[in-house]
Amino acid sequence: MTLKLLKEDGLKKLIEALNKADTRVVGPKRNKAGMVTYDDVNADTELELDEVIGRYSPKDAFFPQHETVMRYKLDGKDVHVKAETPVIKETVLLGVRPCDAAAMISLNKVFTWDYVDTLFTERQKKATIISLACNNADESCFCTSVGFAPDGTEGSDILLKKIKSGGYLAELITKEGEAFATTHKSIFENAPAKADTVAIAEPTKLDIDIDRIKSWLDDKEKSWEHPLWEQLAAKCVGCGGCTFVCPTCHCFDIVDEPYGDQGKRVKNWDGCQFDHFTLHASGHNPREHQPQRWRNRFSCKFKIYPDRFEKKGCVGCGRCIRVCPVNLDITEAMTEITQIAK
Amino acid sequence: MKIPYYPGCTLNTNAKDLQECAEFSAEALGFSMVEMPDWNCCGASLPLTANSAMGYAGPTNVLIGAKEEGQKEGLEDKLVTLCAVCYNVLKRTNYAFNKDAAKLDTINSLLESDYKGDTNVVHFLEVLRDDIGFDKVKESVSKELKGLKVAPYYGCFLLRPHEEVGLDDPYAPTIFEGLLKSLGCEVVDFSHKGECCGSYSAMSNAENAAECSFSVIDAAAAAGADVIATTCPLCQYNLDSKQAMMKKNHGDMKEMPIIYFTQLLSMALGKDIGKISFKSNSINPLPLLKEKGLV
Amino acid sequence: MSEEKVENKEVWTPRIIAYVCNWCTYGGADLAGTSRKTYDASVRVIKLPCTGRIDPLFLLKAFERGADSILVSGCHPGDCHYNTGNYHSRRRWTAFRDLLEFSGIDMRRIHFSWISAAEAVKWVDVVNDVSEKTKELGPYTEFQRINEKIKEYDGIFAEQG
Amino acid sequence: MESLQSKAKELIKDASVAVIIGYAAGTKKGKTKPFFAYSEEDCEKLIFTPECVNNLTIYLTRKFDFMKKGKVAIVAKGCDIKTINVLIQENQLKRDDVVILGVSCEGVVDKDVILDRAELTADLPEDKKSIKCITCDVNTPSDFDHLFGEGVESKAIEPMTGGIYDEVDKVRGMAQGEKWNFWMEHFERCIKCYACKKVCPLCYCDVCITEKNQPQWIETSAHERGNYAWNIKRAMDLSGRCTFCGECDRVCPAEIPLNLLNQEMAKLNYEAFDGYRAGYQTEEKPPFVSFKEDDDEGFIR
Amino acid sequence: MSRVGVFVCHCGTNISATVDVAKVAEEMKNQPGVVYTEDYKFMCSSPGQGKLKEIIDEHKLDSVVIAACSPHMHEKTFRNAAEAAGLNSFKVEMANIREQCSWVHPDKAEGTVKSLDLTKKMIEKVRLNEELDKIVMPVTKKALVIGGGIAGIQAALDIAAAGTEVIIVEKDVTLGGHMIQLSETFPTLDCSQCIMTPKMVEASLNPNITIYTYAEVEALDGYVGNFRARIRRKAKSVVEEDCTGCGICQEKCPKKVDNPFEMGHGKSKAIAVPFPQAVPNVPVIDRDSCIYYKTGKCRICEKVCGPKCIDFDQQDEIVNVDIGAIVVATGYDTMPLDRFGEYGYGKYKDVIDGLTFERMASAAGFTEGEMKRPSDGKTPETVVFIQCVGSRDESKGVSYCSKICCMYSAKQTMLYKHKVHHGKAHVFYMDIRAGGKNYEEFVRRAIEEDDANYIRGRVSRVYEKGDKLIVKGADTLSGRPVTIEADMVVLATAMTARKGADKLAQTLGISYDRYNFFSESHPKLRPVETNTAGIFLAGACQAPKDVPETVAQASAAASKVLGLLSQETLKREPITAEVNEANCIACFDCLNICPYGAITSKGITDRDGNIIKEVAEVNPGVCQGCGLCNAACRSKTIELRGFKDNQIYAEINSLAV
Repeated sequence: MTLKLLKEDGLKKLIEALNKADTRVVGPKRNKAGMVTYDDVNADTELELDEVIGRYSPKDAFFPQHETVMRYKLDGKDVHVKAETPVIKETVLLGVRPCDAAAMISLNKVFTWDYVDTLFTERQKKATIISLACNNADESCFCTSVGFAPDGTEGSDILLKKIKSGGYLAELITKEGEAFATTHKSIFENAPAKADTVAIAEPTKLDIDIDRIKSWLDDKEKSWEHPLWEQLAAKCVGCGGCTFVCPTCHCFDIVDEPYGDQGKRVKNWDGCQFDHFTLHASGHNPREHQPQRWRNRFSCKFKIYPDRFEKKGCVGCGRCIRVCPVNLDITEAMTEITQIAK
Repeated sequence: MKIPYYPGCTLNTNAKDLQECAEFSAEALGFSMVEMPDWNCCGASLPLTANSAMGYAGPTNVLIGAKEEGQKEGLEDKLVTLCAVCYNVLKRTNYAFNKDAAKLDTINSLLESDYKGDTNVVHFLEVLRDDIGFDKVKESVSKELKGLKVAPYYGCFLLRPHEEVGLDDPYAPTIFEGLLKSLGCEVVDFSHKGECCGSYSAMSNAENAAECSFSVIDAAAAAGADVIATTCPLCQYNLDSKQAMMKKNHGDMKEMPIIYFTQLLSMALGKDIGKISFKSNSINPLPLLKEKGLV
Repeated sequence: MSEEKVENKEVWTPRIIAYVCNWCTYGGADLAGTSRKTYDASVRVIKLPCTGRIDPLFLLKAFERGADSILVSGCHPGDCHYNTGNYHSRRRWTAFRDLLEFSGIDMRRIHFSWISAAEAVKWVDVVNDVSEKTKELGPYTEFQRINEKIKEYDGIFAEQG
Repeated sequence: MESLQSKAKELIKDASVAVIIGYAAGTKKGKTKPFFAYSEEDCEKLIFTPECVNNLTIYLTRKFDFMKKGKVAIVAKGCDIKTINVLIQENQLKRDDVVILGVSCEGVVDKDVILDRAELTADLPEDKKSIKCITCDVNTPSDFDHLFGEGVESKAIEPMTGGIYDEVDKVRGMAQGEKWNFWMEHFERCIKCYACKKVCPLCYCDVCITEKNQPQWIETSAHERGNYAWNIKRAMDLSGRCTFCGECDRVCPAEIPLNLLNQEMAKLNYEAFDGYRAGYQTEEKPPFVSFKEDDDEGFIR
Repeated sequence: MSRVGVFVCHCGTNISATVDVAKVAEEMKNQPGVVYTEDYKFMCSSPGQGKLKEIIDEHKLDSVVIAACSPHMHEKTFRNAAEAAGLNSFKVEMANIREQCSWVHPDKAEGTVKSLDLTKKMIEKVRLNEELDKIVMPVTKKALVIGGGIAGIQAALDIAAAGTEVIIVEKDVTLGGHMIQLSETFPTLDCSQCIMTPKMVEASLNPNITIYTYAEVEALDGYVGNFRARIRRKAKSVVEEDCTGCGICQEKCPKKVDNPFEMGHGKSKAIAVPFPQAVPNVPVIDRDSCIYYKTGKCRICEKVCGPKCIDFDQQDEIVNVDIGAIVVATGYDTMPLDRFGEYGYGKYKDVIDGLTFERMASAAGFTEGEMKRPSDGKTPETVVFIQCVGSRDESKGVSYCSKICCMYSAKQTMLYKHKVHHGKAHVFYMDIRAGGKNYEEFVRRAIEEDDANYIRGRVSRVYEKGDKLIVKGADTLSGRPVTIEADMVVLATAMTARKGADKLAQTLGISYDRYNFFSESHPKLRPVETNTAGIFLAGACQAPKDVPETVAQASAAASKVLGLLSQETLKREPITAEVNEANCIACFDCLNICPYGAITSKGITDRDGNIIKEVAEVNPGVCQGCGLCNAACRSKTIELRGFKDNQIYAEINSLAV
């Protein structure tokens, strides 16, 4: 793996270059409400690279919360239908965290599993992910407990590491990464033999064993009706915040929005924590209460994902913990189950 | 008990008798009236109905004064009056303010004050009834006025307009009667206790005023009264001093002494008759009182 | 529609949606007709049994569907065919107006009136006045812009709304 | 909170309630969590600190019947009890169905404020209090079955002034266009997660209007049109009902100032409908199901 | 996909002159769901309606839009026509392109554009219209009349005359009300008893009329056509059926009591009929004054009673009756006079009120019709009548005019003059209100023939002087104060609502005004109806009225009742609210906001009958279809048929630009 060096003004130059090339740059940026989200950046000064992690995941770049899939127009007795083919620009995800980068791989599995969702894959194809290793973690970070690392490389094309004296050490991970560096060779300079990088963050390592968790979940006899679900999740109000901030949650809903004699079919984020997510037309709801819905979310991360996509469903970003209004802490469940499953 | 007292123009002059006896009685009943400093005319002559700011400025100033004095000197939180007209004007001022905050604001801005319309205005009679109690008065009576037939005359100012002044039921009042009973005299009920003495037309049409006064005296006489007791300097003046003029039209009319209720009160409470001044009485009540064996 | 479009449109006519009750205002409008009083043609009447049936959502949706102004009209207090319908709606409107104003809606575009079945003249005056004012104000681009924005979200096809 | 725990145990012991809805220490610094105590040992986990921000009354609504397993006791701050009053007023709850363990409270922490242990014991500084606490006049609950914590003198306040209401007045003061842009900037961020409605104890409908597609009053997409409609509809539905527990504002991941909308409505109701304030009694009919013949109609011609 | 037919009417040239009807018809062809369009000269003409039926049948239309005049004009016409063709009448909508287009927009282009919009709008709506069936309700062919005065009796007689059963509930011990107390009635001076008594008897003999005296309506439920009333018959202590009305008990009863019927003047007994012609002529024991009920001794009446019908242990009896319609005729009270100290009522015996004068003037009254003043029985030489005592007096009384006082004061001056020829009557009045057939003439007669002295002004004071009453007042015409030495003063006191009228209104669920008079449904067009279907008003319980008006209104109410009860079943427009029970969360905003109390709470039970949840339920018999509940419902769980949210939405959406 090649190492390169980004000088202090490297990012500045890079963004200028990308702007020139009319490439979309998405990075951590403080919005009007003062929170950091991943949004279009036009200058390195906008970047908030010291923030532990953005409020939402950057998945929005590939899987927008709201997008039109087709439009229709009534014309007399006929209907004109036209599929949506949005213009998709070259995109660079700059300064996202390794966990988010890894999550993109998991997401890809979902959107290419049976039907290939070109709206997603196109965007992903045209994107280069330049992630930034974490130098600090907060109480909610737990990537190391689920097999990822603050400087993990999975999903990134290039991984940046902060150099004490300024600038970044760039690990070119994929050939796309290599290519990207070559395109911008003036910015990606040759790295010195030894660069003194800032210490990598060390999130608390929790007593969690995801394999044990999975095997417990596999044993439905034991796990399905276990009182644990209610003990933990009865307090859940079903706000769904966790699903919206989660980098691997991927559920969406398709609805028509009429406007006069025309309209569009839109694809909007949905979440398994909403009470109407599984409501049948009959009025019956197989997941009647919040604990069952939360059991589903949990199983999705630690059983369904591995089973179906041989991928981890949780990258330990901790967003769901930060955003939860009732302190429903997924790591609490994981540690407890790890115990139970002993 | 010390109560801020507002004399108004007449009490220190024409109606001194009323005031002196009141002060004596107060003393005897164990409370005192503290005359408030630099008071001004209540404005009786500037009718409130004209609704001019000036009409209210006067009384408001008095009301404020009383409150301040009361607070400064740690007196009762009320204002006592003896003159029915002052009582009427002051009460109606408060009423107007409580009805119409805007009015209060204008006056306050005019006087650069922040009066709330809450000075509690009471008449001497009310103090006797509510603070002292007629029973207590009865106990304190040293000389019962037995055999004296007294017609209690309220006049209009104490009773009307009822909702604004509201001392008592304008058609069946009892407070005055209550006091007189406690003094041991025989109270005569008569139809004109609340009628007007005519003072409003005293200047413009003396004849008519005299007629009004006469009808009052006549009714009292018909009901068998020896004497009419009044609370109001104006009434006293009209009923009393105009009797000569009345005689012209009603030859058969018998003179009737018009006496202040405080004069009777102080008598009963043992004030030496010699010390009671009857300056304001043109019809001297003394002969009658002698006849009744009260002197 | 965006402002530019309006400018190069030679004639723009305002779109005014009127929510009226069946018994009083609708009757008033009928009377205006039978007595051949002419007035501006930009108003479209939606008839409801009572102003009490008018849901705040109706007004919102009208703006969402491109209305430039809205008129709500019913029976004078005490005349309500259902006794108290208009009293209740009056309260609802009091709150809803305040909310719209607070959230930045242009209140010059929402009008309320009591028009009895006899007040044909008032109906005519009110409608003319509303369309007059609306013409002065021009199209409600400020709100319609959020219809515009939506198209931006959707990338291409903007022109097809 | 010794007494709270012992009273709780007592209630469980003599089976006068099946569950106590309260607070327990959270898993992260500065966090507490809603906690359901079914057993006496559970009761030992019950706490009350300035970090107990949640309005637990949401668990009294029907959708949580499944976890009640019998009669319920709830740990409630003065502000939470206002919600209980509205729930009673709106037939969602009978007073006898719940045992109120009232806690006197000098204020809870503002969102994102994390206290050091030291601060927890000391008086909470104003600048760290949730904004709803600035204008709170129910520090000692109005209605309760048992009261805990040394009685805090409820502040005498001039209703609808100070705290959030100053901010409300700021917005009121803006020009129309200003207001519009102000709100559009905020609504633009709405991600339609509906956390605001999910956490609101007064959004107890079985089927929310947002879940109805025929007709589609509220568009599902998170674009300004849909977002505006949703936030307005929500504020309107809470008008005359919202008790300012501030939960919606607290949980909004997009940081939309929902308190502003709700409290504007509260203020309007106070001003327009004879000083009506939701949650202060259970008898009086709420403004929208009652009227006065002489209600103001200055805006109607 | 629906099959809509659109018919555009020319209305002669009324529409076609300023709307391009052909274009409208043509363009609507393209609307989704439209299978047929046509423009036609006169849709409402019988050929037009014929065509409508044909096309419905031929093109299997499932909905129809008629673009023509206002629905207020012809909606019924077309709905009936469509129904005749087998289409549900609620699948027909009208687009108002005449009153709202052709007649008001002279510019043909504009008018046409608008017509297109309006027609399209109604097409969108009608496609979502549901087939609705008229609501059919049974009718109980029996009426209840509350109050046995002239109003109640008249209403009952008229209803009974049509062969319909009717129940009169009177809270007093006899029929007759106030009218039977009156001496002679204006403007004809015929004796009240002579015209009232026969009616009372007629009512008591009529087989279709059941009379409960000494009884009150305690509760009412149900709705138009199907009410159930709970009536409490208070214990009379006399077995009504057995009593012969011989009157011996009253004669022998040792306990004298004041006679309320004589306004407290003449005496009566503890067991008595208020007056000889009482109907039913059955005495009642007044348990508060009867010696036996006080001391446990006496029972003289029991001993002397031939048929042995005294029953001291008699209990109140509850009767439940099912009725289809109700007439409320509870009459009026007169204003208490204690607040008018200036007139000295209660203080001076010879200051009396109008009703007392009526008794004094009545041949059967406490003076056998002779003019004797109460204090000393002297014949009053001078009588002063004061009008508007409490009426038209915001500050002390009521702001309304009691309407009858001008007339009865005039009448009373006449009665007085006819009995005391040398006497003098003075009347203080504010205005003379003598609107009515022969009323003005009547007043003039009082003034000119019976030389009553009318003084326009108020009385400030009445006081006693010797055996005279001094009346001081103002003559505002001459601008002078007047003083009259009178022997008797008669006060024309204001008419007020019955004491407890508000309670009754709440029991019946009808509305009442700030004076507790019952409110009519519409001041001009529905003066006898209340807002509660099936309940009607007669007489002074609605507002002050004189006898002729009362009788007229009573007959009007009766005809309303008969109109209602003549139907086998009641059909009502099905435009009513309906609840989606699955979604209702029972916050009951709808219940609280409904002006008709049409919404109640209902328990949903599981198989074992345990209530699992509570929901709102609409009573279609009571619901009037205003839609308040629909707008109030946060989750749109209660909706108004015919104006459901999706229908309104479709209309708005169709207008999108």
